[in-house]
Amino acid sequence: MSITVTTPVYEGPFDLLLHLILKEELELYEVQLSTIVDEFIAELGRLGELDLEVATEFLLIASILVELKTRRLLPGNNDLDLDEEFAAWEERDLLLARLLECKTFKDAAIVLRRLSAEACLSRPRRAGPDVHLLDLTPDLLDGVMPDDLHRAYLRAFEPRPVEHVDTFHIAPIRVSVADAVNELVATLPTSGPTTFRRMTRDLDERLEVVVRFLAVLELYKQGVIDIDQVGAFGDIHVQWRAGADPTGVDLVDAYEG
Amino acid sequence: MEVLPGGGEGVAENAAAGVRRAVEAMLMVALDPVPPNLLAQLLEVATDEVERICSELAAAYEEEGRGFALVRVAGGFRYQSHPDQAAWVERFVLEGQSSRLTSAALETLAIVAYKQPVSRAQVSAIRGVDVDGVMRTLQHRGYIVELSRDPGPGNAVLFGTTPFFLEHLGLDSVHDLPPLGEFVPGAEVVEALERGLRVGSDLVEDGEPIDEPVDAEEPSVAEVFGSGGPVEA
Amino acid sequence: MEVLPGGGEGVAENAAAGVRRAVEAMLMVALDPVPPNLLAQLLEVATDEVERICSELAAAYEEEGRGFALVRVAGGFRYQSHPDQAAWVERFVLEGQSSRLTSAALETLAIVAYKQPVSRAQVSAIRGVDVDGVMRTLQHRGYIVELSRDPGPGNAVLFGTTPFFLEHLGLDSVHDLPPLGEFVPGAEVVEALERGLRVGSDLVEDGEPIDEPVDAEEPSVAEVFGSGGPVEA
Repeated sequence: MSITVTTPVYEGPFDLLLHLILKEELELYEVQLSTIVDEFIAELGRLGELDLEVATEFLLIASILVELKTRRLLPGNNDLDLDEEFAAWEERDLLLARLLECKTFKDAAIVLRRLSAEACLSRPRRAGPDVHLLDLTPDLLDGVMPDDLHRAYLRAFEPRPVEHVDTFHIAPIRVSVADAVNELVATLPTSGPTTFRRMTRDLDERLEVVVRFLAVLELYKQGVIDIDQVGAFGDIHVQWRAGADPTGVDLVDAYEG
Repeated sequence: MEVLPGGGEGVAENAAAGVRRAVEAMLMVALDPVPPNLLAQLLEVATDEVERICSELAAAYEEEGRGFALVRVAGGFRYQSHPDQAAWVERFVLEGQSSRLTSAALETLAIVAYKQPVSRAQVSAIRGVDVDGVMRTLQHRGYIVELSRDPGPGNAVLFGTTPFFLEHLGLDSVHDLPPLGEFVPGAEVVEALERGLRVGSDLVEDGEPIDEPVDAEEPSVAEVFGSGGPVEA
Repeated sequence: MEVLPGGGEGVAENAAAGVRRAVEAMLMVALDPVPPNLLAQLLEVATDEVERICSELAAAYEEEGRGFALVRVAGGFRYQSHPDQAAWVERFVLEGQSSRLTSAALETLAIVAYKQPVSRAQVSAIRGVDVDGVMRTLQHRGYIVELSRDPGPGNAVLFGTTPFFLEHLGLDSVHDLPPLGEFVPGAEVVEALERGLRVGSDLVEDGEPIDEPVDAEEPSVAEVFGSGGPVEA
């Protein structure tokens, strides 16, 4: 199955998940992680100059999918007990309910857009009373104090804060693929051959492992490291490719906007 | 005003025509949609009468093929250009056209419209993203306002839509919005979502859970990178 | 448009009706009297033709006993309330909606007062909405005037407040307005202002950012007012 992430901007993770599941008929367990990751990285590449918000959202969504998908793939998941499985289902149902609600309003918004488009065909008359009639009316500044003006000015300049990504549903840790790439570029060329297990030994959070994995993937794609695995479920050996220039690595700026 | 000889009927007719003219005059100088009860109060006639007159006027303009229309919107009556003259009006106005709302703004607006009074956090929870910026913009543009404060803990500000929002959509009141029930996703969408979000244990096939390699603490490259690993759809 | 059988005459009639409707639509949404040659240019007909259509419309409205009139004033055509409805319109204006300064108008006025000389586009950029109508009202009211023209390309009209305005607020000069103190507008507002003033060559693309470190040293709005945002009037 191939996922094509072509829509330019998704309005948040729910939006993209809805798109992937409903339009692309994504089934998390049937799609290859590489496909998801490739598409997201490709999309990030296309975004290129875009801002942090968009790039971060994509990273976030990738991590959601990766997180869901890797429940059974990552270390420590094999002893998933009943409680944890229940928790997983509960989480799933919660996400499902929220996706449904999100979809409901998304469809409602489409109708609003149509109504708005129809209404925009007409323009209201806003000319108001003739000038001589305006003179009849009481002075509009009656009762207005300089302080009112001051307050109105401040109100007009009230900052419109930038939207930022709500990370309510992921672990409250801040990790980025860009950071992980940087870290690997700084250590791998001199550390000699290592394994993914060793690289993630000190990491507690699953998400951190995921992000580290994405970073390895990124470096592999750029051809600066070699990856080797002796047999299924064996150690993944990671090694800086001889002669590869650490300074030539694209530090995935796109992740940082 | 022309005075017809012969008493009663003519006078009543003239009185009606007088009210009609006054309505036309007042609506022509109005800045915003005029509520019928304001007109009724000024003219000292029943609100029903004003509503009837306005409907008749609207019908007459339409029948005469006028380039403008009288419509009921945001709880009042207003003159506007006829929708089928949009192309000309656009050429004429050129700039300052009401800028189109982004889908983010529209979805946020839809939630506020249907759920009002609603807090920012509630809207944010539904959309799955932070809506602070969008809400501020909508407020700034006059589509939504702070209605009140939640009496519960936290005293969250509750938002609702404005008459300007109704004007923007050409609606008379929020009750004219299509019922939300119409948008609840159908069974096939629910199923698709359920399928898409299957949790691990669904994978159990032939009775054997796939957790056999207890010693395998790392994912296999093949499995994750996909060179022939997991099921291909 | 309805197409009549039998060719020439019917088509011409329909074309004429089309122009008439377009004229009605454009005049209905215009804020100021519209010069006939502007209409002629947009409609691609002769100015004489526009004048003829407008005269016919005016006559028709009069004959139908409409409460409004199409008049020629200040070099253009505009709809206004019929002179014989003046009493009703006065009542409406006095008791109705136009006798208060909306918060939108107050904000616009405040921006002009503190930022003068300032162009309409700049005010609009700051408020995030079209301010044409409001600026016009403020101008009509004598609170603001055209001060000069921007020497840059586009020659935008620059506005400022009037002595009448100062008098009403009991101020000697604009310098007596409450000081803004440490107030520093947010980055997007600064940007909007810059955009409003931008001359072609200023367009910096992929170039260095415009001295952001300086901004960074100044207090943010949030710092000055607390995260709750400015005080509501």
